[in-house]
Amino acid sequence: MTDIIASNTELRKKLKKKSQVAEIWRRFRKNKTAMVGLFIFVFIMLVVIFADAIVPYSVSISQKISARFISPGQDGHLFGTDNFGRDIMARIVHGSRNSLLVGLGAVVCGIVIGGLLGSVAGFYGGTVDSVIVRTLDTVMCIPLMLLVLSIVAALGASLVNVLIAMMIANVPMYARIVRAAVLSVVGQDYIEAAKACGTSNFMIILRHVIPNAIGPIIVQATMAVGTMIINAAGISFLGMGIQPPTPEWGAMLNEAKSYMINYPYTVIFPGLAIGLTALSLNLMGDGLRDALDPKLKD
Amino acid sequence: MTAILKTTNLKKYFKIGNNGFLHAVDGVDIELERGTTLGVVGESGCGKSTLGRLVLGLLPATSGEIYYDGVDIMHCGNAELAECRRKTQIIFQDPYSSLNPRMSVYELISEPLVSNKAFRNKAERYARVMELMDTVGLAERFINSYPHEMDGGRRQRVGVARALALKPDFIVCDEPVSALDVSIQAQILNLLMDMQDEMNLTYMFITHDLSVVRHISNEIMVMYLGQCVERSPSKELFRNPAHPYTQALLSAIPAPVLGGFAPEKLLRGEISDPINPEPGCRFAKRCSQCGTNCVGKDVPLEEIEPGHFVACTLFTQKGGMPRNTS
Amino acid sequence: MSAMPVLDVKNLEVAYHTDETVMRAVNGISFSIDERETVGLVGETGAGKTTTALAIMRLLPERTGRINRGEIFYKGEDLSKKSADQMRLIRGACISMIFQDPMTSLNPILTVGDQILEALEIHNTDGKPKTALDARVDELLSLVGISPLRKVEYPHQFSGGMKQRIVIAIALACEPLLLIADEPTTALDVTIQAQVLVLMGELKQKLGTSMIMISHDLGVIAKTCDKVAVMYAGEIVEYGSARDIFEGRDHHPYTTGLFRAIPNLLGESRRLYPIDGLMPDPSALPSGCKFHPRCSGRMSGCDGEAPFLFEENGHRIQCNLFRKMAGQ
Amino acid sequence: MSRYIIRRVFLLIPMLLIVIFIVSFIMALTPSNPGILILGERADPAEIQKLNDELGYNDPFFVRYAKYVWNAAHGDLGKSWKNDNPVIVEILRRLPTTVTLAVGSILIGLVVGLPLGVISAVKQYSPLDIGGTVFAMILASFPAFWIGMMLIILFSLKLGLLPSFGIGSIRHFILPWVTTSCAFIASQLRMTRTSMLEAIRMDYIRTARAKGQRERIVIMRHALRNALLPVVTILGMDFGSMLGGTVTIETVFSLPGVGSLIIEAIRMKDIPVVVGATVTLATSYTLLMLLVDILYAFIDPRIKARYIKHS
Repeated sequence: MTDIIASNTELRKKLKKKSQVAEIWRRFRKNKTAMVGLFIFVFIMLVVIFADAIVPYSVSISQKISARFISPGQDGHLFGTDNFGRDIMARIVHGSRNSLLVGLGAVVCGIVIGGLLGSVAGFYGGTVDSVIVRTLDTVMCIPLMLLVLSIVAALGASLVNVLIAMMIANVPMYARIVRAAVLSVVGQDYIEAAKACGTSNFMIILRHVIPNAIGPIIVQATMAVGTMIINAAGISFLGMGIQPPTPEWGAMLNEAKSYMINYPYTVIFPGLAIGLTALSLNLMGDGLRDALDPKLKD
Repeated sequence: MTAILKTTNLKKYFKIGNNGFLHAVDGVDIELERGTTLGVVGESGCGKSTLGRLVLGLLPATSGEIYYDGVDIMHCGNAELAECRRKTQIIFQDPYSSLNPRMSVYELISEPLVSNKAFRNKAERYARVMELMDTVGLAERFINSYPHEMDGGRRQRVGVARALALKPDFIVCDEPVSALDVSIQAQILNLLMDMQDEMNLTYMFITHDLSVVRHISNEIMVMYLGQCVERSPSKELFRNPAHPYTQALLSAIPAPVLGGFAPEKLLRGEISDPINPEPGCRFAKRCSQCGTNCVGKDVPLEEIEPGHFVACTLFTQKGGMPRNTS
Repeated sequence: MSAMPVLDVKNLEVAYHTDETVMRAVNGISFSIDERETVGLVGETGAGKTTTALAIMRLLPERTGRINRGEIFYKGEDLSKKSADQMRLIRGACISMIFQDPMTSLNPILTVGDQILEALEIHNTDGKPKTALDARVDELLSLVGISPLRKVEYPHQFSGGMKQRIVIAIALACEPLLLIADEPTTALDVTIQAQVLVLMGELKQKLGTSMIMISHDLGVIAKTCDKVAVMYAGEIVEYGSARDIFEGRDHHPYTTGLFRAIPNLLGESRRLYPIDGLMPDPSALPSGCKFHPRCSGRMSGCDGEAPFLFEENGHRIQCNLFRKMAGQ
Repeated sequence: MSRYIIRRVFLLIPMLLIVIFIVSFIMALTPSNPGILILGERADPAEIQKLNDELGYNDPFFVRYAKYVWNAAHGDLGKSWKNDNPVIVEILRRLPTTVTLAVGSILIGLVVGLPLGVISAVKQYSPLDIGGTVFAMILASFPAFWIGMMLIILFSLKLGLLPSFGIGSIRHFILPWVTTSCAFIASQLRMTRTSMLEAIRMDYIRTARAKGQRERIVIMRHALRNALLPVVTILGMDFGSMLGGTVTIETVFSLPGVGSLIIEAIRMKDIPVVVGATVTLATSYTLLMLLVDILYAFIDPRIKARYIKHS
């Protein structure tokens, strides 16, 4: 048996293991609601990417008083026009970039910082853990929206500042998510087994903790993006987020709320855009959870 | 011949609540010669698994000494410690939870090799993994399987292969067959005995099942609430169990022959936690032969036959002969 | 007193149907239990022991488990034809069950007294007053060796062995005719196991209960059973009195293998004798005799038709090796 | 048990110090000038300077922090810079609206969400379950303030059934209640379903069935009571988020609650109100969580035993 000395390419062929990603995708694909979510999300992403090809940015901000409140479907305005005569569809298309940017950005940055804190706390335990957890718990006592709003007030209302505020305000939540995921892995026997065979802490984190903890984190993160988009819209809705005339879904609702009595469509479409985006992310997250954990299915 | 593993007065206390200490391992002496097997037997909560982790350095001891091959591993340099770590390995009870579900058999078996940088190139490492799989009786086709795709017996073979990967001298087997069916259990026990004969391995075999250790052990240590109550060569222990607890343990095993238990030999009560225990025999509360000497001060191990040690007041009076209980 | 058995299982077949596969867990088993008798079901993981018990109790997982064929007669009445509500009244009152893990089989948020009382209340058909039921709870607790004063305590305040005693008290609360014990001592330490087994034996004697004892441990079976069914891959490969199984001369090769594989306390040999190979996958069972791929006495034809059923004074062995013997 | 509670209440003190610190720190970064706020844009700069000195606004941050904590410890949360009212009065005036809104919508969430969650779990994978979870998902995906606007358009403007703003009567609260309860229905349903699914798989459920217990009682007495812990947690957290998180709803329905008090104060840079109100909310949130923990002990005797042991 010892004379098997193979070349590297040969080895690679022999050690071609079944991809677990493919297995997860196979299970995910069978979940109809999750696939609907994926479909909507891909559509939205296409809109984000090809926004300029669909309609030029200038259309979304050019004001034309003579074309105020054109009903949906008339004069080539699919979703109608708003109080400044701007095409609502163009504003939704270009607003998608800002909304998704804030949502994704807040979650990604939050996960990186919170993840670091949470994994350090979860992996090392002891005093480090209790100090971090106590502090984060305290921050979580402050209502989230108020924390975000006061940070935005301190920094000044702008897209970047809303992103920063949401990121900071959500760090405790992500830290908790990551800590819980790490803790559930660290208690496992295979971590002790890895320690016993001499694997370094770094390798244990890299090869054991992360691959096993990442699943639930991805699920939670997917769903958190939806929540962040809703929260960001709420801040803009209060007039403290992204400032006009920059198109953003929440800000559109804020501008339109005075006219909703006579022109309901001005609030319906931006709201639907927010809702569908969040819905697609939630459906995907739910499907991912099931696909990652087949144990729940029986 | 020097002992490969020697511990003196080894202790491990866990803090419970504000001022409680759980005496998980409380003053255990071990001397283990190369190529032999020490069976450590006891019920759940007797500290046997903690003992296994202490001698491997997976848990820091509260006090006492551990010498591995003459090296004091509680006070030696990192390099020596790393060398000891490489030569001492463990096989876990539950092969399902002790194998990372996201790693294939190849990755699992090669992990100790990678972690210890045992081979310079991949081809050599691959050859070693193949060799190990052959040794433990795993067919080549499982090389890319995941643990959940295999049955318990094969999973435990992966566990054995991992333990053997670095050519260790000493392996702690922590209930390696308790989670397996009888027919598979026999396969793994035979495998372990073959490995021992081939590689001159030393085992510390931890189990709750006396019948399992009988086959594999040269010497058996019976533990009760963190302490060793009896230590003896394997055959002698079964022929002449001295401590009342050992006797009770033996008579409680249901042998596959007809006929009921002897109720008079059954133990009363249940095991409790050794939190801040009082001095004295810890078995006294359940012992049918408990006398006034049994409480108040600790009972040391005494040699009643060559190599046969018992910690019981029944044997402390007259040089090894049981005291008349009436 | 009639000669009718308490329980008579005939040709029972149970399968679990999932989206992708059909797991054939029990494949045509027959056995019967007389009054005051204990029948042991012994076999390894996946032999179909627990499935058999759940099928008798009609507690198979609703979505997947299904009785495909066969009858289960309880005192002459076919349980598989009972309505869900009729069956509910039989469970607990006529047939009860003890599960493997005492740590999880008691509800953590109800006192143990309440959990025993619950069993009594459900089957309190003749409207006994509450005080009588309370007195019965005390009586049951003393019966299993627990002070009645402890009935107000919660399960987490008891040790494993104590919990299993409480589970036994619940199961025996209504003095059922049949008790199904599914690995009742597997989760317990060996000294506690002995205590619980002795207790169960005494209570059975006192109450005149019949019992099905499910275990993977031939030792436990030997200590408790009158009749034994050795199960393999959903079939009873050998069935007979305890004497037939433990002291008889003729055995199914699997039974022989099982006995040889047990580490024993007496023999001199160091090595053990495992059975080669593994339990077959219940979704892809081998044809013919289910044991033939692992059998050392395998002959041509073992993989074809169903194996020969040898029978002698109630000792049944399902194996082609005995075809010759029967011919003589 | 009571010792445990007392210990938990004492732990509030360091927590409040940190909360005050964080909020004061953020507000200190916010450009503001109380003198101008109080005296008006056209006041004498010297007067403004004098007033700022009196208010201690020109002191270093830590001095101001220490003073604030000292006063707060004596029950004085300061006065609003905008109208010179004590902050505590401002808060108490707004609190009833917020609490009414919170209690009502939480109750709707519980009454609708919990039974739906139980049914979903019991009939897992049935059309009812799939419908229920998708319904919950949709409710959770649309911003509450938008749902509120849609309800106003439908019930107030088109059908003219309900008032769309103000707090005159109970009818004024119907739309806000329904609006905010959407998210709670979703969270209660999902949490109940998840923890029920877990509870139903437990061995003691099988024991109860083996006793011959009715399926309905098995679910209600054995499964649901054990599944309640996470549900209670979510309930407490929902309630907590309601206290400060309904700013947008209060805006849509023009309700004078604590949320809108804070947002107005943030806009005006009325720092004493912002800090005072936030501290009040954080305290209520923590007390609420303590209440949840105490409730645990009544649901689960194991937790009660742990509390007693650690106190």
